[in-house]
Amino acid sequence: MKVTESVAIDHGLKKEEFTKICELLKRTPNITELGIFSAMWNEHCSYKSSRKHLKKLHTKGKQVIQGPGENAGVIDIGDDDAIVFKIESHNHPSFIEPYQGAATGVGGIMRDIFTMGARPIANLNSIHFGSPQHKKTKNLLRGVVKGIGGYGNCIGVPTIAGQTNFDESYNGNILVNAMTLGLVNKNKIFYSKAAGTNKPVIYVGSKTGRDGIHGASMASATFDDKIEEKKPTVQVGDPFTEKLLLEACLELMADNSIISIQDMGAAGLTSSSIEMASKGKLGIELDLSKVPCREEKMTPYEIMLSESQERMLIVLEKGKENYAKKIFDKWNLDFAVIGKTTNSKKIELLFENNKVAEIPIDLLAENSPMYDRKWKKTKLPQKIKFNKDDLKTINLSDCLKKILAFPNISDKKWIWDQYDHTVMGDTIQKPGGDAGVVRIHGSKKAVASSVDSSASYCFAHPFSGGKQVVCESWRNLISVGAKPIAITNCLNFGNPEKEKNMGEFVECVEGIAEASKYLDFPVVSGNVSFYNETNDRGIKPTPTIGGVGLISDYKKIITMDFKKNGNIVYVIGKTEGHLDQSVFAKDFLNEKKGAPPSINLFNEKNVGETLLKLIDLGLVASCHDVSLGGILVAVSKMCIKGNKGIKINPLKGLINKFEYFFGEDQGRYIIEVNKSNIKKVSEILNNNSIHYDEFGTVDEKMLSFKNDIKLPIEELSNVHKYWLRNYMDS
Amino acid sequence: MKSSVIIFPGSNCDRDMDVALKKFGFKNQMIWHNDQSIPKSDLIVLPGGFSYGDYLRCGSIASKSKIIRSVIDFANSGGLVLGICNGFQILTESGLLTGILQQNKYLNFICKNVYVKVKDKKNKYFNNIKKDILELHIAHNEGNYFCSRDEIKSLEDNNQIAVTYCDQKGLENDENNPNGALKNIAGIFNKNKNVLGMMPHPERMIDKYLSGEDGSLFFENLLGNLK
Amino acid sequence: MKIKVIVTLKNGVLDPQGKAIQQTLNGMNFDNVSDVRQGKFFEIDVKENDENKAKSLVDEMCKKLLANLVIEDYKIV
Amino acid sequence: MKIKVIVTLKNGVLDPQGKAIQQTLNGMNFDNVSDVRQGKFFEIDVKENDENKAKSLVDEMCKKLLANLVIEDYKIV
Ligand SMILES: Nc1ncnc2c1ncn2[C@@H]1O[C@H](COP(=O)(O)OP(=O)(O)O)[C@@H](O)[C@H]1O
Ligand SMILES: [Mg+2]
Repeated sequence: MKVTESVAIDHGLKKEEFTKICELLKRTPNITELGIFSAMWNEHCSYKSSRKHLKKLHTKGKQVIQGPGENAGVIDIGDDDAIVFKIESHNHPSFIEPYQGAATGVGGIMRDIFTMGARPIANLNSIHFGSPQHKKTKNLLRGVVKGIGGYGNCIGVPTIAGQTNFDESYNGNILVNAMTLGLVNKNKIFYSKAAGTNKPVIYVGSKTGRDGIHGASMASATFDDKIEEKKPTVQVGDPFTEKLLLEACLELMADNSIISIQDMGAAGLTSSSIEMASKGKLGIELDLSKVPCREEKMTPYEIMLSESQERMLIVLEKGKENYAKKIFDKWNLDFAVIGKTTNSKKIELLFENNKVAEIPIDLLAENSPMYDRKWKKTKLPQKIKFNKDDLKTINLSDCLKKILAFPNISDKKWIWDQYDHTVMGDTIQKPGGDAGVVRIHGSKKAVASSVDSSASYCFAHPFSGGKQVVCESWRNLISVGAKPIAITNCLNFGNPEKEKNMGEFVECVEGIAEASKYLDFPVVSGNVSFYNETNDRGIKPTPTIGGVGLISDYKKIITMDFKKNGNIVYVIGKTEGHLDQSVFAKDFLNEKKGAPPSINLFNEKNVGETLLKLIDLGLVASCHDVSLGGILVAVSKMCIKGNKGIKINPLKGLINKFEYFFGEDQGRYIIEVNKSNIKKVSEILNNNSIHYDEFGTVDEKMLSFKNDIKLPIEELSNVHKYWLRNYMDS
Repeated sequence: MKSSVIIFPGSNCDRDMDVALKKFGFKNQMIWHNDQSIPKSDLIVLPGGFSYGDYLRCGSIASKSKIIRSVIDFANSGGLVLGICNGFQILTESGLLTGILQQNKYLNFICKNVYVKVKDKKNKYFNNIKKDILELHIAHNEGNYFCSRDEIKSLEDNNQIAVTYCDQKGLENDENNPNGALKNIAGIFNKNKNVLGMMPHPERMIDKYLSGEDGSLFFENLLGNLK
Repeated sequence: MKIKVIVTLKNGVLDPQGKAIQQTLNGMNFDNVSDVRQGKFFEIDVKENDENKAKSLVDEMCKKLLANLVIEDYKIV
Repeated sequence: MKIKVIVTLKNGVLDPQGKAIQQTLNGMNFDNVSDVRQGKFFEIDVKENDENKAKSLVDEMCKKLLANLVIEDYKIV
């Protein structure tokens, strides 16, 4: 096939980019080479729109062993143990084929983790769907949940937490972000950087088929009504083979045979081989006739761009081939020596004894385009004036019941019951708490993890929203008694070629950077997903943050269920009553305007660290951060979980009860304290100048507030627990 | 006491079972499915997971593996064979136990704690357990037990039903049946009661900081019988 | 040659998946769907040119692996 | 009337189940099995006596629910 500008454009390259390729190469690329350029230069692999801004992220810290740039980030958790973790998007494929799209998303992120030598120990997922009324939502949700479960359950890694959100901005672009944590000995971490020339390059795992050719370009394109035509690019996952691959790789890694290893993810053999060579400042030569193929007559172009799943590329020490082959034979996986490292600094491809491609590596990696796209700042919206007289007519009980059954507030048990969350025998905190917690096998330590996003806040004011998500993640970890260590981020945005979307991206990143720096909560890995747009309608900006924290003694973890009648309940952190962008304002009053709550990083840090101290001293019986819905929703969840009630004290001062109960001011937690500890707790809070309200007393199975609310917990529980199940069954 | 846990490609509760057996004092060894024979053991365990991806039917492919011959011989000579979850599915597919485990009635994978009623105590798995109702944990997509009318009658007549799903008080009805299993069956024996297959995972119930502790009773009793 | 096999649940064996599909179809306004049964389909490529021999081989495979005769019937088509 | 449908994976789409079954059959000494592909079979009972009408209804069901045309083909038999 003759390569022309129009062929290049069909490959998703811009006219100028094609001209630049020809200039750099000093000739026109052949079709295989063009395919390679298009894969490496698209947004998904080159980060051409985001690179400039991602540099602003705070990525260093005492416990950071590996920051962004590798397959995943690595943090030190003491005693030679390290945690490898990352989050990744699989949005586009999941919209087209929810089961396989979500399943292969989970498979892909797990490979990123075990590529580094870590055994996966926990999965999380953040999933966003369109409005529940939208005709596609139910099937997409069902398919995605089955896909996530289907893959993770089969591998035998527990799914310990997640987040599920509905908003009409996702009607045409759902989000499926999958996160995995792995455990590794910090002296036995494997990297993708190749070293040494003339070392054998090994292909292992499944055979290569014509799957998902140009999947990486699809991930960088917007949808339109002709989406059906893009269908063949979806891949089918084979979790069984991945499980074998996991065990085989870990078995091989016990020895010192591997120089570098890289999974074949987006853009398959192309990006994996080029990244290894590029990082090692080497060349690589591959004989594509040796690649195990599933189908007949596959061309070099197809072999290089295939996105068949469950495959790995390894640079091995010379002479270890037979040793390695035995291991892969035992696990019944393909194994082939397909090439070698060279000092040419080029990628050279052979096929049936002909040279079919030759490209200097730096043209593909370092010299790939980088754009400084135009972007627009979002002004802080004006404050909404709520009519207090109108509020007075609202019945508090009815309002609370309604909010507890809102799609975004309701219980997500229907989802996580379908995820194996107990396999591996170390799950201390199952889904349903503020963060999932798994024990480090055979030790006293445990790690906590949570995924969070707040698209509405980010949409209203991206900079505040970016800061807020980081803080929410920090709070969720603290709420279970974990010391926050580091985060990973999945940045889901619309079309970066539009100034508004690009502005949302830039400001969210800046917000994330500021909060994570202040809190010493560095970003160690992440992923960007642009072009979440259908027919010109983009999603709300949705940065997802996955946080990881450490618990030194798992027996000290805190859960959110109220424990004992007579215990005192405090709200710690100050409540101003910020209703703009709250669930109450947006979904109950239908007032969508206004600014998100502001973040005070000093308070955030002070409150969080002090609370950790209280927990460590054993003074806290239960704890929950105040997030969506405000105080009353948070307290109701604690009641429902503990099957206990609460008698709420009359409010002090002049604050309006709706503002107090439903405001979404940040930096707050609810804690339950045994009467005998009250003095100590208030002393510590006072000494740290932390504002707190004595909110109420744990009571027998009734939530009550003066004459305004008298609700049996069973009634609250019923509205909260069954919205999702009823919706899925209807 | 020696136990052997057999690992099939795709098993994923093998380590959990190993941890549990060792915690209660078994000398456990892990056996690879391709091995021709099993070293001398007092107990053989087929662990949970997704042997061969659960492709075709759960347990069907594993039931054709080389090692199964030795498991069958061991069982026929009276040795104790325990199959948990996928292990139970392998036992039915290999003919050591009657019936089949179909997809859950509500079509979803289920992971949660359940209560089961111990239906027979004249066997080495449950004989000295004081409680009649145990809290255990299930995690499966195909746990919906089914067999023919004649077979169920014979299971009942010979007291081969081991455990049934129930509520905290022992009530066995549809509401407490998580997967649609015939007669709420969660586990059954062979005729001689040396082979037990059950869907619930006792190995996930050996720590109060995890899902609970009733699984400990099961392992303690088993060990007591083999001492 | 390629031999095709259909494996279906025996009459009287509950088919929850079929039931669920039927309900979904009814919900999608295919009101006159009164029953759905789901089964499996296999296409087996056997290196054997004699059709009868190929079929008898596949018959054996069905008995030994592809169908569980407790609940399933099979048909070579 | 009862309409039968076979849904199969498109050519070239990975069929992990089929692959595992083939390997198992080979292991059981059915050496000359060179490929297995697995699909689904549906038997749909439609309250409709006109065969053409029934088939065209089922065709619509396939497109809308029974097959995912991203990776599957269907055939009404
Ligand atoms: N997709 C999912 N997968 C696993 N767990 C989920 C999922 N969605 C929600 N959850 C769990 O449900 C609980 C409630 O989630 P959420 O409402 O976001 O928490 P919060 O109360 O902190 O705002 C959390 O424990 C979360 O882990
Ligand atoms: Mg929380």
